[in-house]
Amino acid sequence: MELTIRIGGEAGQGLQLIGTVLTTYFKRLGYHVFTHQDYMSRVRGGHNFYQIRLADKPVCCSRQQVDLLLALDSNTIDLHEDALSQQGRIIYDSEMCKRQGVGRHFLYMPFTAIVKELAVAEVMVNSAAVGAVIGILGLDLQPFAEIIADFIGKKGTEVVTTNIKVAQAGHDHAVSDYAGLFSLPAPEAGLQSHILINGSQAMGLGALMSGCKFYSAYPMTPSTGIMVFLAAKAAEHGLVVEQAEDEIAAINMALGASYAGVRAMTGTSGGGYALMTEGVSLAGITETPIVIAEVQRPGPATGLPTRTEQSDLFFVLYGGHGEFPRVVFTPGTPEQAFYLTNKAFHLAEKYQIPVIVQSDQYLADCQWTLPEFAEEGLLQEDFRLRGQALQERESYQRYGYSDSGITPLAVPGASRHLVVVDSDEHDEDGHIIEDAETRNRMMTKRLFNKLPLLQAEMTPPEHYGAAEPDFLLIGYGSTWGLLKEVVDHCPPQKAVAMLHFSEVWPLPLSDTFDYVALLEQATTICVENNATSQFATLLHSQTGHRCTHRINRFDGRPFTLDNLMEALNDYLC
Amino acid sequence: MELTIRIGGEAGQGLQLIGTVLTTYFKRLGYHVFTHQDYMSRVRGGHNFYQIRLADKPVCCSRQQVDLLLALDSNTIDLHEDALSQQGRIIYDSEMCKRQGVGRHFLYMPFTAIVKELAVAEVMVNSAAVGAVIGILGLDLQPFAEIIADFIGKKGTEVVTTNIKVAQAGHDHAVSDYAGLFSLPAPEAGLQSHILINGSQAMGLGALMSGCKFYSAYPMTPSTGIMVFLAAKAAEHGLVVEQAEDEIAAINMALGASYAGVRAMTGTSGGGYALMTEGVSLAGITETPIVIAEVQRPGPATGLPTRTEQSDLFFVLYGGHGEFPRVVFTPGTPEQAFYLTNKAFHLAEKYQIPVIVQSDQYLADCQWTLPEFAEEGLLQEDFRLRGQALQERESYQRYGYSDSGITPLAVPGASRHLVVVDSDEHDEDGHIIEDAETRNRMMTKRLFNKLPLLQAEMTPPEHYGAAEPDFLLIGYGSTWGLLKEVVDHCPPQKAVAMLHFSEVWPLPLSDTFDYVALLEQATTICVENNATSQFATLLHSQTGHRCTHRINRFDGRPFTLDNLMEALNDYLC
Amino acid sequence: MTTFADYDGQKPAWCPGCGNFAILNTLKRALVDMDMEPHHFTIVSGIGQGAKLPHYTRCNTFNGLHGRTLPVATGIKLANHDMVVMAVAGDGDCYGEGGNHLLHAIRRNINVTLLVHNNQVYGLTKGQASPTTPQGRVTKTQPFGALSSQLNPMALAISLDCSFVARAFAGASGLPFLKEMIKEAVNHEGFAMIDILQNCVTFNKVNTFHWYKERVYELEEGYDPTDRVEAFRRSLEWGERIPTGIFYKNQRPVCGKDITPLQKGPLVGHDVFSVNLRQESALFY
Amino acid sequence: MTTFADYDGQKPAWCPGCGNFAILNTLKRALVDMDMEPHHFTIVSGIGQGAKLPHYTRCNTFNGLHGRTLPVATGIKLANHDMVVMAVAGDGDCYGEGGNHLLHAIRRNINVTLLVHNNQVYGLTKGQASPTTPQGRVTKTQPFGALSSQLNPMALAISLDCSFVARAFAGASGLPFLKEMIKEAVNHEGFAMIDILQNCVTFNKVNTFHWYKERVYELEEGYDPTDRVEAFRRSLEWGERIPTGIFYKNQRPVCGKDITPLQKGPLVGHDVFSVNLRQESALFY
Ligand SMILES: Cc1ncc(C[n+]2csc(CCOP(=O)(O)OP(=O)(O)O)c2C)c(N)n1
Ligand SMILES: Cc1ncc(C[n+]2csc(CCOP(=O)(O)OP(=O)(O)O)c2C)c(N)n1
Ligand code: SF4
Ligand code: SF4
Ligand SMILES: [Mg+2]
Ligand SMILES: [Mg+2]
Repeated sequence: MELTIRIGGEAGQGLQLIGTVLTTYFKRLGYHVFTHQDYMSRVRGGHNFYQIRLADKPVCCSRQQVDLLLALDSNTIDLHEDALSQQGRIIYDSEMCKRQGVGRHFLYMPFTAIVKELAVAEVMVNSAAVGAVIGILGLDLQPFAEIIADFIGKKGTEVVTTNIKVAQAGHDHAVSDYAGLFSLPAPEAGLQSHILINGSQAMGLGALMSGCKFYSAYPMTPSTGIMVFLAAKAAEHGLVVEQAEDEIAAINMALGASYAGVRAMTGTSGGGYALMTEGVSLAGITETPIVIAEVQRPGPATGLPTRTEQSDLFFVLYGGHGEFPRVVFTPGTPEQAFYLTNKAFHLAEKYQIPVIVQSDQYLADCQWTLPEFAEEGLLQEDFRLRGQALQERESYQRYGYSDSGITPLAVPGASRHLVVVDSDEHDEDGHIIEDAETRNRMMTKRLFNKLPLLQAEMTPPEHYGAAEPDFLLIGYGSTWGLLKEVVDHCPPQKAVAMLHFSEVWPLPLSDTFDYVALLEQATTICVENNATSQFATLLHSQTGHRCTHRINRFDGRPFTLDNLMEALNDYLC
Repeated sequence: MELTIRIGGEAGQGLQLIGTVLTTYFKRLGYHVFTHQDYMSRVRGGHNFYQIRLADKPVCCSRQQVDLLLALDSNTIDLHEDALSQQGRIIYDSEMCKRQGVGRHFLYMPFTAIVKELAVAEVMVNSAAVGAVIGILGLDLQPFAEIIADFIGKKGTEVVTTNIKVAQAGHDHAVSDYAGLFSLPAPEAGLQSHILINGSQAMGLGALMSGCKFYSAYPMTPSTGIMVFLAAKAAEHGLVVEQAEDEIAAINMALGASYAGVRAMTGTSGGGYALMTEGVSLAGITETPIVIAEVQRPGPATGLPTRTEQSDLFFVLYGGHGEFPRVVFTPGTPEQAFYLTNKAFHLAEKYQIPVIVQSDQYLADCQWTLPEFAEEGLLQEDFRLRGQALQERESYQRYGYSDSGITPLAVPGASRHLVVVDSDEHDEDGHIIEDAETRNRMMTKRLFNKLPLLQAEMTPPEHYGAAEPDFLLIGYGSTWGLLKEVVDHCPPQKAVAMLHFSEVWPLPLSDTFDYVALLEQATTICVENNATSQFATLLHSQTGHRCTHRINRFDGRPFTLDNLMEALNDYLC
Repeated sequence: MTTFADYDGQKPAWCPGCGNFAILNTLKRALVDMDMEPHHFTIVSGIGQGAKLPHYTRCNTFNGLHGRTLPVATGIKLANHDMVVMAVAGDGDCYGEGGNHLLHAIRRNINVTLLVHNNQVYGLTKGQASPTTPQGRVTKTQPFGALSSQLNPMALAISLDCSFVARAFAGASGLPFLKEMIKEAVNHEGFAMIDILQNCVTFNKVNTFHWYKERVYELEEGYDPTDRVEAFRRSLEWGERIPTGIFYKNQRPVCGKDITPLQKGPLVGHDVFSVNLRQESALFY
Repeated sequence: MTTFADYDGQKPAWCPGCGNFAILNTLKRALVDMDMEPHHFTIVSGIGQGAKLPHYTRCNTFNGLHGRTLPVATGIKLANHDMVVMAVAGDGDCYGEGGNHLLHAIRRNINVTLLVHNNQVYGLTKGQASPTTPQGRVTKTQPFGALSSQLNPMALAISLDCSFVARAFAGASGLPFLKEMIKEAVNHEGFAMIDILQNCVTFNKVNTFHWYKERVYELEEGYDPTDRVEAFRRSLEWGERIPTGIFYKNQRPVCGKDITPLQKGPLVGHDVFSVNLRQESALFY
């Protein structure tokens, strides 16, 4: 059983609230949900939509067809009528849409009339609509009361009660006019220990659980969600969240905080990352730990600022001048986003390097129902040299040579030992040098010694589906859910599997899992949300494997299960 | 016949003037010369040197051993005594060096005494030294008079005459004390049509000859030479050279000027380029022509600011968010720097893209004697749409679709047609759009349509040496001269050749010259002035060829002929 | 003669009630008054709500990066000093991300008119504090209130000896005044900056249209805009009473047509391939 | 008690006669006076001649990128507000490349002392015009003379309501004065900026030691550094007479230990892994 609901309307009509309330409602009822958002770069007007897929088993990508379209304006009908499934219906209010729907698939609902009748604020049509959707699905309105209180409770109990009343009216109308149209089977019980979370929240939560104490950033869609999440936690957890004057300041502040001894992070999107690359290089030579969230949107330049793309892979691999080690993660689910953000902090401090967690608008905004995260899975180790261990040392050199390339990371001010870091090439003490020998030793320490250790830290890609696949779908980052469901939907006789990379740089070794052998034995199809198949190129340059086929989408929209299945038809034969 | 002279001393002692005067002197006499400089990031003190290799045939890299060491301080003797060739001599003044040289290889010269005797300024010891070098080589001082006037003439004739007098005294001493020590054969006549030029000057001259009208930059070693060259030409040629407040402003100013209809350029080194990448991406989506000189120095961050490295290749290939076409040139000689800067302007305007000419401190500062450049070899085509052709058009769309992806480049203000460019994704008129269809068409126009055309414009690599090589030395950028001489020095029975890439992105097609086949049939040795073999990685990812061996140097110093020959010994067997 | 309709552009994507509409219309009216044909001027803008303006009229347009309007405008003006160049930016755009360029454009005194749509908030990115947001105001990313003091653009510009410094209010009462100010700024030789107080109905619920309306007043007749210290003093007024008008002007040298390479006329008109290689190489022989 | 020798660092790579030596020695003397142990303070610097300073003394050091001293200093101070943090930058570093950070560090009023080694030229890169180079001065990259007006750091800082604004001269006569000023700046709660006029013997042949010496004088006794308009007026003096001293101070709120997350003490001392996952995930159930 599954069902796709799409809510369409203008920016400013409250789509996001409707969507989130409904999603939470379904989740609390025990349905698995997956949502995605499509919105324009404007604050009012235009056309946005919010899509909810609910099912009785886990779902992790979107469908092309819509079963229930809630149209808050006429434009929504024009744009999405074609997307209706065979049983699909459009819920609309002729007054709001200023038109009459013609055809069996139109379900008229008097949202405006309800609001007028109850003499409440016009914006409450949204609650009527939520009530109606719930009613049409034959579900109980009861849980709505608690949810709406959670979301708008701070506006006062009266607002809450009124909204409930309006929703009830919408529900009543739906039940009386369209009872039995969609009858959803009761959900499996037991999603109480599941969470409903999106990629931004998961990264923010991951940072919080990793001891992040400092987050400086400049607002930039679609990365701002992380900052908003952490800002809300700042007071309680003694976390400084500072909005910098620009991205250059953002990364340099974070590096300052990290130098001073606290775990620090910054986040941005591609254009802001461009301004940060000099700072990334600074982290490289000074060996200052830092975690950077790079949340992609379609470029170049301003591009499509509120949409999705995976086009900055090479930029984060190579952005910054000179040669230094770095790690790049590309989580595919909120769960991976959570644990990899944690691993990012861990490796950043352990190896004293910049670690980039690359996400995109799709991952940032999509909500998933997932088993709750577990504290046991977290890497929580404090690598700093401070307290007695530092005070008792006879001497300290910030860049003292060692076989691993790692010098203990002392906290300045925590002892009489000085901590000197330098963006110039330097000696073990951190002072400027120019001689060739020291340069060579420092490059060896910083780069060559650490590289093999880092590579050994990388988890191999995830192999899902046929054990000996004829067809191997390759992906990285936010396409995880999509590829997984494609595998699930392919007929078993096709022997399809997915190979998903969430730790892409350095590319993992193939000693524990010989994924290169797997690649070589299958027809490989690399699926990327970009134009130039960056991941396929990386894979080729690192493993020698050239993917058989490439499927790309770069119009700012994510793949859906159906359009990828269709695109695959050409190859799965 | 060849001879290497090294002049060593502190910053501020005037090494550069001595070096340039001597080099010019040799060139005017008819010797081929090659010079390279090694200097610290300080203005006074420390240790710098200037090395001149002169010969009776073209030379294009430096030697390890020194025949004549002019030591302006004691430190120079300590640091370079070991580098003397068997016949090598050290010219020094015990008073300046505050020590007595012990051994036959010390040639004492009383520079300080000369200056005192003639009662002239102390700094004139330098002219005494120049005179002495000329004298020791058994050469005529005469041409010096003209040269010193060229260099310091603006200080007045008296200064010039005094310097000549001092040089004469130095010359006299040398002739009387050390006559016949080095007897240079008379140079081949006919270097009058040769020029003595370094990489910075060649790029500046290339820009000037390409109609560059606007150069904005922020000072950054080793790129500043280009700006200084162009600034000196600005008044005469109506060229605006503006020092921007930072590199972000520099590239955005240049983009503004280019939009307004003039050929524009900016230049920087790696750290500044980091700040420019957002602007590079802006050039990409707005299709605004721009030429960027990226003159490398060792990174990361401030690194070794006055030294050389080839470590930003991947950064210029992939720097900037989103996907857009660009061209990257990596000239290997001042001649290539000149013609490729010209080709950069040509392609930038023809295809309306950013073109990066990547150089490094070594290429920027080394002086070569080269056959004069020819105007006939220049690409001088004006692609702008203006004047009557523009005025008579019925309409104009800045991003009108075309098969080639190229829309005529109209000059704003030159007609009633408006020129609208946008960093957001846009329609043919240049206005913001968000729909998928237009996005796809624009990506096709901008990226996919232009890519094959650009690739066809790239000149294949240069193959020099054995036609069917067993050993193929691979390089790009500033190692050209080095690799060529290595080939010349290898015994012919070894069948060694060079394959040098000066046009690296997109990598040239192999249809006219199947260099991939050449690679596959030889033992390939990729020589790079960096730590991670970026070019070998690029070559592998684009051609599938994995180089057999890699030789890297990343201590901030260039390879010399001798140390590369030595490093090669292990492989040429 | 141009008419209002000559400046009809794309349909604005702004919120109904946004102060940007008034700025757009006033700009168009000023253009009509100046009879400036659309192809005779270029508007450079950054990224933000206000920065979408050039699309909503008809003109040569360079809609560039967030924060980078002024360098682009500088490049255009230096390449073609016959072109009238305006820059349109938001308060975040111009005082935040682009702050450094503002300092140096003022110092350079390039002949460009800058219109800052100052709604005291980041509009397009949904409500974070901007440099002109009052200290202490709480937002989703400023949970303890904005930590920085509110930037005073008038005082800043005067301290840099900006050639033309003005403030306007994008409300009915202020519009005729704004229109004249725009004309004067465009005609002024040198860098002219107008900070325009503009309501944001969606994200700034404090500095609303009415909030401004109750406070703004015009600098009195007889106010002397050439007295820099007095201008500075007046620039510090902000609170119950907010002065608008031309705070300060001067006639200092402009980075423009008088500089050596531009004396032969705009660069864009120069011959392109006129340099003689042999001659330019002279110093290399 | 610390002594001068406690601050012995690497051997300076400056030119003999450079004003930087005087600044370095004066700073060391001020440190001795304050009895500040080397590990109790951090100097953040950028890239330039002056910016090499921390290597020439003994202290915690973050020698970062050209232009980016103040954000780094801000991060350090916010992470550990018990650390004394100073920033050392050149005029190019701080007013050119890093101009935007200066604006916003002043607004933020972070408790950091900024020393600007103002030699009115780009020293390390060999003599290009800096923001404080007088307009019209010819250099190799300014063939028609610097096109921009000379930046006035005092006026700029006052316009931004900077918490502590001072100018000093790195010449014998000015050094005791500079020493006291540094101590006062370090002890001042809030952002304190001292612009130090410093000769560059190699690249600035006009504003020499003697040029400065003939012109500088100390603001008179009785001068009231709390009067912002008067401070602005005095900041405009530059030419035959150049005032030095504390132009302006105020006590506005500091972005520091009083802000909510820092009330429990410096971040660096907080527990690292104390957050309860289940509790923080509450809103996701
Ligand atoms: C480099 C970069 N950083 C951040 C952004 C995101 N961004 C777009 S507009 C904006 C701020 C808008 O505020 P303002 O300039 O005041 O304009 P308004 O929308 O209020 O008119 C930001 C932060 C961006 N586009 N580019
Ligand atoms: C991003 C970047 N751009 C340019 C440079 C080159 N650079 C180093 S120091 C400097 C200017 C030095 O001038 P100033 O800050 O006044 O210091 P001074 O040497 O005069 O003390 C410049 C432009 C750099 N290191 N990084
Ligand atoms: S968000 Fe504010 S500034 Fe933006 S269009 Fe809406 S009202 Fe105007
Ligand atoms: S160049 Fe100038 S500032 Fe730099 S060390 Fe020499 S005298 Fe000092
Ligand atoms: Mg704003
Ligand atoms: Mg300076």
